[in-house]
Amino acid sequence: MPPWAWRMGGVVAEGRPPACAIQVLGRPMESLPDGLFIPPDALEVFLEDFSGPLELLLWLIRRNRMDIRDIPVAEVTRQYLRYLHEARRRNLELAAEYLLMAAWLAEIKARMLLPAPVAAEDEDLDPRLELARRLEALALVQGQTAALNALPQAGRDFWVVRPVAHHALPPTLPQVALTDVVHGWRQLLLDPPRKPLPVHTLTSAHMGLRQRMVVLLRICRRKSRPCLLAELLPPLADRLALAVSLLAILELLRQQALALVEHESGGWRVAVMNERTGGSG
Amino acid sequence: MRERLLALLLSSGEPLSSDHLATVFGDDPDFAGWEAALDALLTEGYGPLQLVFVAGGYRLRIHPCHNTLLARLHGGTPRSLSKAALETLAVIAYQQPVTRPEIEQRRGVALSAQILQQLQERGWITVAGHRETPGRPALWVTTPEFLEHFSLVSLESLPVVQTGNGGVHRDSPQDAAG
Amino acid sequence: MRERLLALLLSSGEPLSSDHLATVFGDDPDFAGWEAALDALLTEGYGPLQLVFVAGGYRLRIHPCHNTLLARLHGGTPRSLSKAALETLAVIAYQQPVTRPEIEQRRGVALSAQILQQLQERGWITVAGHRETPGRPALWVTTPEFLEHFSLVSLESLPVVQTGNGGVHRDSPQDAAG
Repeated sequence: MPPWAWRMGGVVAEGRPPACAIQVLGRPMESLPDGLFIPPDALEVFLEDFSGPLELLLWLIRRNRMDIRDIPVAEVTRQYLRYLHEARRRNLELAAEYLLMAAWLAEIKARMLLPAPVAAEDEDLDPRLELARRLEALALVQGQTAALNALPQAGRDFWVVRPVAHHALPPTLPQVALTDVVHGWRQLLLDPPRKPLPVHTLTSAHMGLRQRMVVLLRICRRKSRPCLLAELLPPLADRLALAVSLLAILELLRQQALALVEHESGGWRVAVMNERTGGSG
Repeated sequence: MRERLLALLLSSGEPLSSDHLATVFGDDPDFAGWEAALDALLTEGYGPLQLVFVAGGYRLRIHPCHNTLLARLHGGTPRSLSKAALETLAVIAYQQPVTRPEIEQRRGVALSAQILQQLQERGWITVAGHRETPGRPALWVTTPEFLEHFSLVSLESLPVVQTGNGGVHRDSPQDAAG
Repeated sequence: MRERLLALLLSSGEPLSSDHLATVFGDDPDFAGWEAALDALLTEGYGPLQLVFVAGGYRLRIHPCHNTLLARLHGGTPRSLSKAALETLAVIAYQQPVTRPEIEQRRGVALSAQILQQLQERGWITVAGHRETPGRPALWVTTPEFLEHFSLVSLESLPVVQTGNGGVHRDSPQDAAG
């Protein structure tokens, strides 16, 4: 398996070469693979796939089976720079962070060359510590990502039941007891409205609906031709009389005593229902 | 085969057409007879599920016999009926068939269409026809669901409200109501 | 009773908790024994249906024996998340509540707003508030939908990932991470 292949699945944990199991103090038992061979297309994959310099570094450390807490800085730096160099040679755009990381590595390397101050046994003074912390944090995130991705996922490992439709549901019934209805009725019987609603019974002479219907029908018969609506409405009438006339016409239409007929000049006329207009009613 | 068909339908958020199902099943002999299984599902359903053909495809639906229960899950909290709605229901129950103007007259206030609609949505009242007078007003009556909800055998078993002579009001179940 | 319970579960797009079911059933004697029916469903399923306890409630799934067929219907592989998005989700899941700068620090790389938006659109993360520090950065947390999608009962059931020394972080012995 080429060294970059396990990266290409998009999932961090999958396809990790099984050879990594054997380690002694961060040094593998077998010989190191030819770590610095960079396959032709790998770099582009790397730069696209690697989230940043820290990840590239972590990947290098792992591929060399190094111990995060005891990084051979010089070797890692050398490899890291090789990748950067190769990337530049191919005119790949490198984010500034990659160069920043290179600077950091160089700084660590330099500090490690300095003579250790007194009480340098203290681990806290190891210049690699901060880098190790950050690499471990990233390694943890990667582990968690792999663990998350290994969980059964909807649409991949199982399918949920989509909510099944149902008929229109009866609305939640109000909390009403029969006694409430009975009580309501009793109240209405006991306390009839003091002031009944005005009821429009249309009894007065000029408003009588039935009377108006008769009049209208007579007018239509007399004209013996289809009439415009305006011709049928009483002239100079008040709003109520107009409304009653209109209602009367509608009622006559509904009872099919009158009919709407289309006029040659366009528009509609009202006509008495007979053999001639019968078809168009 | 029926279970496989159900698995497909249950996992799909939209109706599946015969063509779509045919594509999924292909002519794999394992899936032979899916059409027959589909027909069986259409007629028999499966537990609380019904299969219906809508919008050019097959979709599952929960049998309406579970509606009341589903309403408890999906419906809001039940509210009580407003006084206006209650009185309207009372007038319709005792005076049916009755028109809207008659209800208004009885209650002495105008009746909003909303109240009738609300009662209609509850399934308690319905229009039984129209009075043959100008305007043909709708005639409102109570429904069988109304009787059922209030555990009434028939309209005759509505409690009698007597206003008698000076206000003796008594509920006597055996007497006929107004 | 089993069918009634199924009707409820089938009509619901999200897990139903025991408490919710108890509210729906009330202490109506008609629904007595729904707990037993629930247990039976959990162990036996119902045809192609499987009942699981996830995200704090009960949810129906299609039995995995139908997975091959379902993959045919729903089309091969689901659109998978980018590595960056998955890592971001992992950080949020394990470290919540967490701010964007904190996510960036853990991953060692800048985080595009697009990734947060993408995860939010899937309904897996949401803003739970703001850290009361200068800038009031948003605090990201995962949603119940996240739990449901990843088959988790609760956040406590996220797999434990240990930081061994030497940088090999394992979820389980055969599952070397990173």
